[in-house]
Amino acid sequence: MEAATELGLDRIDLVGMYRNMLLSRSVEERGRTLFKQGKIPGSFYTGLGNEAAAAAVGTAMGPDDVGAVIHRNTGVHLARGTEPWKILAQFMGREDAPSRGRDGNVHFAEFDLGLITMVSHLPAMLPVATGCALAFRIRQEPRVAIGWFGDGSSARGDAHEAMNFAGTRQLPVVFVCNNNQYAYSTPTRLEYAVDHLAARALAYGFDGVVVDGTDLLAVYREARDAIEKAREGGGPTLIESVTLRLEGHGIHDDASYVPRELFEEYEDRDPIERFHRWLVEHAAFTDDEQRTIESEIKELLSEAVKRAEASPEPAPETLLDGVYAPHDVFETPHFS
Amino acid sequence: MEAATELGLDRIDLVGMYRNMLLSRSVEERGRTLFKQGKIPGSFYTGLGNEAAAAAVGTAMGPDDVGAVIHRNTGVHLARGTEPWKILAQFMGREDAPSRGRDGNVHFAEFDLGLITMVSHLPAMLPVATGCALAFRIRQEPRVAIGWFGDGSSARGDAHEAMNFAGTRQLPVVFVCNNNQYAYSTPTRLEYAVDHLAARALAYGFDGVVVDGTDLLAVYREARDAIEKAREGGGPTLIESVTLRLEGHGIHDDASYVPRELFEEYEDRDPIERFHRWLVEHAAFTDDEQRTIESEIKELLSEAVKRAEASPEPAPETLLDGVYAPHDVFETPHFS
Amino acid sequence: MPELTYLEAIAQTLRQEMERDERVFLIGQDIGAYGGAFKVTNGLQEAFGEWRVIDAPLSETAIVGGCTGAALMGMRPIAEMQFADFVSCGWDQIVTVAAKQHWRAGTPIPIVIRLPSGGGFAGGPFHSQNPESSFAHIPGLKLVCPATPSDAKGLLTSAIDDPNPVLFFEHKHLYRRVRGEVAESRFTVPIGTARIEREGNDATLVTWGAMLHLAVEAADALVEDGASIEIVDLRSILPWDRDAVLASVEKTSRLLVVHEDTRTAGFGAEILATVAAELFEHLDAPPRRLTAPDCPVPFAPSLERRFLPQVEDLVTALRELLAY
Amino acid sequence: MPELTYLEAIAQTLRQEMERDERVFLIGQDIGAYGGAFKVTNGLQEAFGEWRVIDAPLSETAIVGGCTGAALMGMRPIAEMQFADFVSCGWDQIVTVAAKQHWRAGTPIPIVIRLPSGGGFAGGPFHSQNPESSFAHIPGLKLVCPATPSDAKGLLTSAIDDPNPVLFFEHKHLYRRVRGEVAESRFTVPIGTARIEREGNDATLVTWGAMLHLAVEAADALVEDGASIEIVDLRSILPWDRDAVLASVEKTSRLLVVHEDTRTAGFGAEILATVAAELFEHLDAPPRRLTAPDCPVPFAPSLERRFLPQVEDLVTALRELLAY
Ligand SMILES: Cc1ncc(C[n+]2csc(CCOP(=O)(O)OP(=O)(O)O)c2C)c(N)n1
Ligand SMILES: Cc1ncc(C[n+]2csc(CCOP(=O)(O)OP(=O)(O)O)c2C)c(N)n1
Ligand SMILES: [Mg+2]
Ligand SMILES: [Mg+2]
Repeated sequence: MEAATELGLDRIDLVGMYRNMLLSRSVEERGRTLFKQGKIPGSFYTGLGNEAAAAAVGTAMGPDDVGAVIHRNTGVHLARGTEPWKILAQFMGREDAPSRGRDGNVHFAEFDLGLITMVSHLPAMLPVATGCALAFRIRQEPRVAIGWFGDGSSARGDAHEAMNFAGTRQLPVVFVCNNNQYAYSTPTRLEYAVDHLAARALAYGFDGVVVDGTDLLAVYREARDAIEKAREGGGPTLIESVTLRLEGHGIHDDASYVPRELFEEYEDRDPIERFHRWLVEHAAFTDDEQRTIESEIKELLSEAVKRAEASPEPAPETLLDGVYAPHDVFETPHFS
Repeated sequence: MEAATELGLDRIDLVGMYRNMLLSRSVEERGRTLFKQGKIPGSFYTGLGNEAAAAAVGTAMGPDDVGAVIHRNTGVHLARGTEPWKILAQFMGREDAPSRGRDGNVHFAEFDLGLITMVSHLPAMLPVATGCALAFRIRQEPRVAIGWFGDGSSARGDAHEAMNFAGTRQLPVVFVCNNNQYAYSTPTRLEYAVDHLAARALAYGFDGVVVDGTDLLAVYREARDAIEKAREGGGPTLIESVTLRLEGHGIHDDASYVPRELFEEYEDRDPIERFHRWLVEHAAFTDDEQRTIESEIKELLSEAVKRAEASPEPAPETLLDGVYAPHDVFETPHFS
Repeated sequence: MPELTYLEAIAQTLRQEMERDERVFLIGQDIGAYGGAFKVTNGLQEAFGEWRVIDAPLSETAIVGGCTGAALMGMRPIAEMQFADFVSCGWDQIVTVAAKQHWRAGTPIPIVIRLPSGGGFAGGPFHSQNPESSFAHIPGLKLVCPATPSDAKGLLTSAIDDPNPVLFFEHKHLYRRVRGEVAESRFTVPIGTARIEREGNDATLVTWGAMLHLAVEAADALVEDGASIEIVDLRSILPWDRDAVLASVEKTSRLLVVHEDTRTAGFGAEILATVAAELFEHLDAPPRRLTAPDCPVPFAPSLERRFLPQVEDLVTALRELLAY
Repeated sequence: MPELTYLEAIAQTLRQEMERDERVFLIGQDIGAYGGAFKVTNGLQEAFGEWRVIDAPLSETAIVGGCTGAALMGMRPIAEMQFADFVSCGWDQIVTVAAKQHWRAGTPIPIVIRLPSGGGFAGGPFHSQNPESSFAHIPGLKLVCPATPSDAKGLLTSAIDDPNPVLFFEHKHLYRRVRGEVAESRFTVPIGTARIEREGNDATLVTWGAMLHLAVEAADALVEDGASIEIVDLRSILPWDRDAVLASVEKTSRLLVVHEDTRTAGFGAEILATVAAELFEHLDAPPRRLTAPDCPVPFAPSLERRFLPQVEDLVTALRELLAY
């Protein structure tokens, strides 16, 4: 527990993050089932293997901080308070989903909870995250923006421009790389030619750190430090969180291009099991507690499925609503 | 002379590069006069202060190497064999100019001499240079591509994507940054947050070097080494050549935003004078030789002005020629 | 009312809006101490400090994306492209992120991108373009192209007020050449509303930006022929004022669209297509376009004269239209 | 002749051209061992090695710019965008460098960019777009949109032969749904030539890509009304076959353009504008467009059905056109 206490985390926090990871995986597993049942149109993606990193960074964020999420970040949504039924409704393209059926699968975020909806084009939201940080800096607010990206998307110009600009102005932004060793089928050696993407930070005038993304507390520590540093005017940090994508890119992909040994290497580094072991060892986490959480999640999810399925398909005549924001959009209490 | 001999340069080479610098400055000065006389439409840019870097890299290139030039690179054109009258005709927008009046000022290159015409959008030609190197690698040819860029344009995504891709495939390309400390009015501290852009190379998996761009032989050494390394399969290099832009961004700009002290600091680092001193000291360069070159250049330039002025303005009815390359374009002996 | 140049009208608006609304800030290359490539922002950094007039690196993507993020956080960013041409480097951020975000996620993106555009001074292929037509195909964007100092002020104010991404095409050739009365106090010109520059009965000429001034000259010339030309200054390209154009053509039965941008799939096509579909019964002559030809903007003056529509070309086109 | 799917026709062409011409190479994301997101390049890396089938980083700008450079050095590069939508990230390299380089500098840029495009499977706003209209405004580019396996082969062969940058829009929805006879040996279909899918006298329907198949269904339905519809499969958008369209409309006197891309400033506008200007005397009804509405492509099937033109919509539009 000491390591955790040092981080300002009490047992409730720890179990909360553990629950987040379990819930995250359960939501995604339920999504997979729904997809196979033909209830989710289009395609389907999960963050299998990224649960610790998502839960940790999502939890380390302050209440007024904002984040530009990407796919593989279900735990971030949960940490900020998105209800599971909304995520399932999103996958299913329903009217009450965050994107109201206009966009699908992982392309959503609840703005009221401080998250910003991603576009597919990776990593186009990094300049946007930098822009959020710019607003905080201009107004001298103690707020921080988080921008996520993947190992693959690090290759695009948007990553560079966002980081370079953030560096020149030492903006309060933390760049979090979910390095899961693959971009679709492409291994990192074809994406970049350095050992660690964290090295990029040095070229932009801020710090870069590499962290084992399967180790929840380690990620939490780095995220918290980076966020607090940014909040205090210390400028950006690039956190490279190394994991392995534990399945294919999407549900259609069997990941046969990933060497079996690599999967084996990560077998006992499943972030959830790993933190479960830690909790048992250091926080006397009991089987009873585990069962309680599991059954709670089970119930939550069957409720979620019901509620998501109860949400109607978007009405065709609403198609053109909101192509333009109306003039009084900022006067309405809730515009998301 | 020893330093030069070691580099494989004999006296003729050295005087040749010196002449290149003098000619480069003279062509640009003549351009300035023509501009003031109203004979050059649009705007006018020079490479004042960059003469050594341009001459050195242009000379270090092998005959089959190619380069994607930028503005400030008059000496590269001269080193590859572009005749001064063509440059003046280019400035004037005449029919016999490399761009035949379609494009202006520095937007030209003679493809037959191994150079590629820049676009304004900086540094959009870096991915193109990487692509040239890719062709060489695919065909296993011992050729090298050079891609130039400025300190300011290093901030754009194109620089990143070009270098990162070149790194992953260890392509035979040398990236040369003409770091003249300003991007238009913007000082480097607002362009990037590191001491040296050469540091970027480390983030891309190849070497970066910083060189004093006012020291002709130093630049030559780095360029030659990098080019030969690339030719032998050693991959890319980023050369950061540090100079000072000795006047405004263009002729309309008085550079009043550059601190006077900075100009003073560079006063005795004028690359041409500096190499003149070196030649006198180490190669017994005489006043006679100087006078000969000067009068030769003078004559060359008055011929050049005449020839450029004799070239007609492009005929309006040719406007649409070449929007599309004709099907047999590759069968014609010369397509540039 | 005081007379201002087109450029002064823009500069005055920026200053007024910054004074009025703390959320407004400017970002672009060399816009601070230097005052911008065209000096539109001259003096503003001195007045508002370097966190409200921000010198950006050479990074159009970071500039546009940065504006989007700042807007999401409640600011009202105004970006300057050094030349409109360079907006191609921010294309993805504009069309993929900013244009679609409200429809997809319900979050408005109130940003303004200022684009010094247009040719006429040997700027060549990359300092002379009018890229409005490419963006006109992107739902979610608003595009304005003021032709007069007063409209420049009124439309810029509206653009800043607007909760959507607005591309503000300011024609470089008008900066110092066009003067006009501009009310000192704040006012708006609604986006999406055309202006009847001059009433007429014999033909409708629809145009925007710098071409408006050629249209006036051409219409003057036609007066000698005894013809009266109605000139519709479209002002906004997205949304465009269909009603005003249709009403005018319904009256005159003849249409000529003039634009400085190139022809194929240029915005003139949309106007002709709409008029042909909607006013089939009312047309007395085929609707016509007069535009730049399909090639990059040339540098050499001899070529650029040929490229840009000239007053004589307008006069000829109008005469042909009337003679049909 | 063997029957192939649309996808097989493309795959076969890539293989044949690579066998025939050493200068041809492929570059894109996940196109190597994985065979591409749609498996179009399956097996090609095994056959030709990793320097002829190059897995690129997630870098559309490096891919397009890299192709331009390689083309300048004598190669014949073919880039794959993983989805057509992502071409927005290579926009500047295409419109600023590749499209203008021959006109500006005399150096041809023979590159092909393959763009899996189109909707119909809940791909949402970023995996369903038909971005051809934005590019149609850029002189120097060629754009092709094959609708059949045979045209896919013939046009891809022509694209590879062409000394200009060609954007090859391959419709994802056709990949495995459309089969047809395709000659085994190499052949070309000229870029810029439309194909009369079916002759008719009462109206002309111009379309391309996946919409062609809806057009056929709609025309079949109209047969019951006793109406004969001429279907022009445009195949190329830039250059487009004005003569074929004008000849057909001159015969039928009625025009409907159908496209999957959105309406405003979509390429349909160019066709209507041209027809209205050129065939004013020949039209018996206003020229019409049937297109997707002006919004992003929606994800939810209920919305996407509304967004995409449906056979019923075509039938209704044709009936209205004929009834005029
Ligand atoms: C600009 C762009 N090009 C291509 C794609 C298609 N694509 C979707 S995900 C993906 C791989 C992303 O890899 P990475 O950034 O490592 O994230 P991961 O999926 O591995 O978490 C690709 C190529 C895209 N989304 N955006
Ligand atoms: C994408 C893009 N944006 C803006 C410009 C306008 N511009 C022309 S030169 C210049 C400064 C370039 O600085 P640097 O790269 O350092 O080259 P230098 O002129 O100092 O040699 C700018 C901003 C441009 N050419 N390209
Ligand atoms: Mg990855
Ligand atoms: Mg510079």
